[in-house]
Amino acid sequence: MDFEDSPEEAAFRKEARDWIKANAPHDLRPWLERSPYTAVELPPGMDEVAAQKDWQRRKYDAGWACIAWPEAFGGRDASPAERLIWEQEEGLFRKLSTLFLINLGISGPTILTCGTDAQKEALLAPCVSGRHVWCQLFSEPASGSDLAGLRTKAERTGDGWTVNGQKIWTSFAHEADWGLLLARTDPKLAKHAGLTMFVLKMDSPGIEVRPIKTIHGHSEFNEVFFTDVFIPDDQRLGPVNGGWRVALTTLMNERLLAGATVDTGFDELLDFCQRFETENGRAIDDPRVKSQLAQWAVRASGLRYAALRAISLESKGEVPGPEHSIGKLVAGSMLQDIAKFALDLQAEAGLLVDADVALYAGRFQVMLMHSPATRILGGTDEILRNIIAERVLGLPGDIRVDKDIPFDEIASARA
Amino acid sequence: MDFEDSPEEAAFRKEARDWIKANAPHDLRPWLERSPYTAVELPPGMDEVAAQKDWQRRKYDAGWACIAWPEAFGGRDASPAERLIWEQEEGLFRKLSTLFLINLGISGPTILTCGTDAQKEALLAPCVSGRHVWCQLFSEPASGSDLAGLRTKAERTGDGWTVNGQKIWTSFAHEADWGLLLARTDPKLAKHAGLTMFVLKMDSPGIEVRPIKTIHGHSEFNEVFFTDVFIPDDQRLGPVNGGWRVALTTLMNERLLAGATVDTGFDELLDFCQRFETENGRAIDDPRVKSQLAQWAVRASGLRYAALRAISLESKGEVPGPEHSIGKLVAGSMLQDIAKFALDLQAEAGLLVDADVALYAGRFQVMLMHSPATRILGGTDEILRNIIAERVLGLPGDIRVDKDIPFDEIASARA
Amino acid sequence: MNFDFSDEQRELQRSARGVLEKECTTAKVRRVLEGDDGFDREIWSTIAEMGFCGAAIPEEFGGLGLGYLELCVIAEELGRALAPVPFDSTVCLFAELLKLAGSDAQKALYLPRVAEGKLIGTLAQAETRGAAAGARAAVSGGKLSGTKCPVMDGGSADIAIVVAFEEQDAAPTLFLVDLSSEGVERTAVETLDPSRKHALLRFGGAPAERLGARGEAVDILGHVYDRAAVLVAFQQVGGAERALELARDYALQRVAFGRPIGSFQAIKHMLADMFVSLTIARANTYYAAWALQSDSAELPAAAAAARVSATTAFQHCSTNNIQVHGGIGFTWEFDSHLFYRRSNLLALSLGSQSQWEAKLVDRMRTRKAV
Amino acid sequence: MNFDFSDEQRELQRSARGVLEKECTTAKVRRVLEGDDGFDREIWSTIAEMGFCGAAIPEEFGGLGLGYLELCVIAEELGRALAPVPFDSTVCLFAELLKLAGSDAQKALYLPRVAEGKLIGTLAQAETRGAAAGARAAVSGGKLSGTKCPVMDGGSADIAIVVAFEEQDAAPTLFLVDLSSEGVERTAVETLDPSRKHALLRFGGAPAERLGARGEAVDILGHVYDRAAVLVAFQQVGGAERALELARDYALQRVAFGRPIGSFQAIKHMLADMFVSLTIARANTYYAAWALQSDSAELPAAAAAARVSATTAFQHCSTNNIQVHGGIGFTWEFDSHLFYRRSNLLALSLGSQSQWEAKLVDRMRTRKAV
Repeated sequence: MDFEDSPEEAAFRKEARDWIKANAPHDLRPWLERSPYTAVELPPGMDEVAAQKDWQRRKYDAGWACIAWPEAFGGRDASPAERLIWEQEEGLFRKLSTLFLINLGISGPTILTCGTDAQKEALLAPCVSGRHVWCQLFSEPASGSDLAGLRTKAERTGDGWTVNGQKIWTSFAHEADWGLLLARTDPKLAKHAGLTMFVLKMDSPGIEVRPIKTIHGHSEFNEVFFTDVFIPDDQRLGPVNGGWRVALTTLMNERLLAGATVDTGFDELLDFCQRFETENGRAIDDPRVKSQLAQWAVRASGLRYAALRAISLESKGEVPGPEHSIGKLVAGSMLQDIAKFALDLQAEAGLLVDADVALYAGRFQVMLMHSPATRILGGTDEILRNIIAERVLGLPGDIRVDKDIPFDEIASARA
Repeated sequence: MDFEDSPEEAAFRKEARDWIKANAPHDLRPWLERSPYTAVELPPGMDEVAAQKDWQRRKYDAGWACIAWPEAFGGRDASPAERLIWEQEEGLFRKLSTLFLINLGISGPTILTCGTDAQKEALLAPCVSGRHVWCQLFSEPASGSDLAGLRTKAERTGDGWTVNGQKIWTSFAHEADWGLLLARTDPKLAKHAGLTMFVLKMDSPGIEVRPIKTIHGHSEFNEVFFTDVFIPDDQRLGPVNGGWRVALTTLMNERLLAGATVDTGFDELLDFCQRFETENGRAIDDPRVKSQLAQWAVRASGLRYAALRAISLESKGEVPGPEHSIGKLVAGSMLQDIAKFALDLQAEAGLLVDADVALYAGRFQVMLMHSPATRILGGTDEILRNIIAERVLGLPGDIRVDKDIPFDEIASARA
Repeated sequence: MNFDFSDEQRELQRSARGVLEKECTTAKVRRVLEGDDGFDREIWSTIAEMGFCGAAIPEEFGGLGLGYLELCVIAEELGRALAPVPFDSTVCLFAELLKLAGSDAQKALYLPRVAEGKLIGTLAQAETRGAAAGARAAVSGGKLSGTKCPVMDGGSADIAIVVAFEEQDAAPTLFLVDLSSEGVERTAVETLDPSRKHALLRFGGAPAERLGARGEAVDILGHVYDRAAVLVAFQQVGGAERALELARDYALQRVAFGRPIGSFQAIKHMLADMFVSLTIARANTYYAAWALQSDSAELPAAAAAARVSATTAFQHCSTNNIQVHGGIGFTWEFDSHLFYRRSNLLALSLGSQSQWEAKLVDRMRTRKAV
Repeated sequence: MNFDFSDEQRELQRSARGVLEKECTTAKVRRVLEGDDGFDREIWSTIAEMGFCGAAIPEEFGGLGLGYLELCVIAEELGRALAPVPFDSTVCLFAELLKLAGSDAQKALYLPRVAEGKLIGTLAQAETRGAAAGARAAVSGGKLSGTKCPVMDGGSADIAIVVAFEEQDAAPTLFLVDLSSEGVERTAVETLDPSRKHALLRFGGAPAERLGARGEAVDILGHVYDRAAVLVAFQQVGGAERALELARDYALQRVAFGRPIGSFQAIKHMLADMFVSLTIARANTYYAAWALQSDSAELPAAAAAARVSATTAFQHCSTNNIQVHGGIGFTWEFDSHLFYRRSNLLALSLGSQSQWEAKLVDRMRTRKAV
């Protein structure tokens, strides 16, 4: 057990640190520090897409774009510990790769695992270098938690497929060059059995992207509508009707590549409580505040060390467990509770959101409005508890009334 | 809206108060005050059963034993508000009727509703007067939450029934003269359909009662074993195979007669926090303590007023809702949390349970050990949430894999 | 003993609900949320015409002279409908302050116009410590200087009751300030719930008339905050109940894995817990309504209990309403966020939950001193 | 970087678990729980023979001279088995106090016998405020007077380290007191978990030998409590994991409504939340183990975080283990209450959760001063 670097790790860390020092856009640091959560806010007039593409390209050229990947595809076969070190050293600048979360966490690994040689050849380099932006076309209005219940159809036409339907919660769809699409190719089969995975160009005729306005006003989410969109068959990823297995690979990758950092809001709260003067002195001196802080502190540190432990297990060749599920499950409601707690300390001033009149630059107000999404996106709290119960503790799955029934019969029952 | 007595109510209250003043065993007051929860602790050498029978008898003779019942059966047709007033005035002495909880809350009302005239004639007066002690024979080791899954068999023999099987969690089985028994009379029917309700004498040959030792050592619970116990058919309550409907009546009565008082532990905690000196002054002055107290205070008062409101609705002829379920659901975990909170305040001294060295006479230590049972007996937290969700909010029942299947086929699947 | 509203009060509730369901749709709430109007004048007129603004104002001052119970019933319905109107500011705070501390002349001047819905009043108490913080509000020679923020309906109010220190006093006094006077500058500020507008008010020598005795602001406000807390608690209960209904309805209708999501215990139990919170809050608010109506010595503790439990219930129900809805729950287009916003606004607008918790315990302890 | 125990440490864990599963059954735990024996001498001998008592005692004093990581691994297994032995008192407190504050002569006299399992030591610090409260412990002329309660293993310990004020000192000092001396009176006291015995000790002029410098007790205890907190946290994690396993196994086996209760989401999600608590506690204890082993400046904060999270996890898992079991969960005959008792005992025995919460924040804040 050693929470410090070995000599080799220290050398790797130095290399990473030196490169960051010489190459990162340090002038953006204050902007990145201020950017709330999922959003990236840059100086006025700066093109956010261009800035992110530039940083990704620089990393790619120096071999830092996706260090865990094979060297053949732009990586450096880095160990889990090296991945962690890089993450720590890249630090705040990771935010500048937000646009490529799908590229690096979802599409890339899926193509790497399930793509043909030709597909890898054509798609991977621009995926990692950031030349292409990718989006993920999985969720639908009627199938969120129940992903396999999706209805978007892909039907055989000539040497390809014709797609009709609607996707939702698609991040970066406006910027995306390519999409990873899961569609139903045989509604006569049971729901998991009739799905196929595709890659498609987002400028294909028949695609319409509409942004979704969320509770906090701005958002990177979109609805994507497909009307007779054609996909050549060589853009099929994996076998026909084998899409569910490919999707599982994707979702697994998502879990594998999740970083060791999960944002619980605790660091900000601790900082705020150390600075904030209440009627009775510093907030942090109040026993009520202290007790709450301690309860959140151990969750925040626990998640951090659990993620580190997962990396150690991975290093030993063990398959990581559901640490990612736990992190998101705990962090989601913590963000919400912490935001409410901080606003309560601010009392009436807590209801102000304008950054120029709000306390602590209105960060907890932003957190409050973002937090409901955290408990839902990428798996609701309820789905995550099911995952832990079933995959870790070995408890039975929920009773499935829609199992082994042709999809079109469920769908009709539904209407 | 008026939380105070009308002139008629005030007159009734005075009558009750005067009678209590003249007739209650006031010398037992300090003992009753000290008695923890479900237990009744009386002066050494005093016969607890005799003392309780005596009090019940005195109330019966003066018409206070069961005031909500019809006059014909020893009651005074009291209104819901009068019931509440009596409960408030009897106060601490209600504890002295603990032995008759089943008589008054379960058996009596069930016989009143479902019994033949002959059964009412024979059984009700001694039930209310406390001459007979009753017990309830419903739960079984393999059917707790799933009550209708019970296996104790009653088979036709001559002019009666022969019972074999086992019951559990039977309060007062040792003292009981009579029992209310739910048994399976036709295992070929679906599980709810093959049950029949009986009353039986607890001194019938073939009954064996074994006390259950619980986590807190002493307990009023028992296991009851039946070996070829004969019950004459005129002790059947309601139709053959109609027992589930009778049981529902019973359970409904249980809810109706639950008092307005639910013990959450809050009053004791508030009292303790006002007296207890910590390193930093009175516990109640600590902001952490204050915040916790407030959160529990509103639950305690909320439950109290919700029960009062249920009584008002009942007065207007409306059927009371699941207020009882809510009370037990909230109180169960509150007792546990409050006990832990108080022990935490006591720090190392909190682990002492001997009344002569423990703080606050060890009451919170007793509460800690009793509280797990509160969250389980009479409906687990989980069953209560289901009741609220289904009966109040109209949500669907859980998926039932054992519905409409002959009981003996489920049972075999089970083994 | 009767722990419920009377048939007449229930009838009032039904008619209020009927009107608000028709007039105060969430589309109207959104219009204020997304726009610059201070509040919805149509709804406000309707409410005023039904006598809601003056329900608890004595007849001699142009009100209906009904009791607080009627006002509680109305408040619950306004809360349920998320009504974008200056009810809290004008009816719960301004009018109550006048009733308690105003001279007969002041009451005669303002209360009839409040009852008619013609005058918007508010209370300007908070002084923010954010970037806009300034010197504390002070009155000298009848002129008020200082900054107040956030002020509910500060942008559209005709008049404000301002808490300020007169000359070198150690304790503050209440002042009536006409917001159309010279020396008043208003700036809109955005809050968690823009369907209820707030403003920053800057006073630079605005004429101020004393309300109540000099140095008595703290005492007067204490009493009026208790009253307002009960009325706001009813709004919170109304909002919580509606959020729970929306969640329940959606759980019955939305299908996943081939069945309604409301058939999964995770959702069932979440909704059951919301109902428990609501039941506890409702019971406490009823008791507080009685204490308010009967001017009972129980009011301070009862008001705090109502406030604490209603804040908990509304936040709980509005938050889990989003969770039950899943992804669409946090879209702008669905109404869930309207309840989430309002619940978080009301949790802060009369002082924070932790402040009320402390008040509750201090008051219980006074009551039940050992 | 390696955030896990080594293969050798895992091997030690496996062998400890194997032995304890065989030797330290819950039947043995019950024998102590229900009887008057101070602890289970057979299990204690076995543990001592395996070197567990002296794992972290230097070789020169008869120990194995292994590190704290090994002791953590052992502690986890003892916690899992609810071992009814004086490990906390003798190994985590007495031996650690000696190691930190003892003279070479004191170490040489006692540590080898601790390592052999031949000497039971304890710490007598708390002075109850209950009915048995007396004057605070004081030493005058080398003689100790006063009352200590509760003292872990106070009934069977050979020797105690007693916190007492020497003469008129303002700060207390530690003293070694042979409990077989004249002037020591012991009374068994019952606690939440009688499988770990406690006593009330009355000292009436018992000979006392100073341990460490005069007036340094607070400082020494502070350091040793941090070490002990880490070791107890491992016991709590071990107990929590076992309670979770028992709950999970029962949920798979118990059938209601025609299916295993573990197929109901209410139970599944309850178990998932227990697993989350456990995972968080385990991660914090691992970090604390590293800080302890490497004598890092992180130890004070890490120990407090381990303590707080492990207390939460064990209480959470032991409580819900009963809930999953339903009725039989609170019978004497089922083992659930053994875990419930131990979790509540350990939650208090090194100071309360709220005290550790305050320590944690005070230490984090020192570390990350703004």
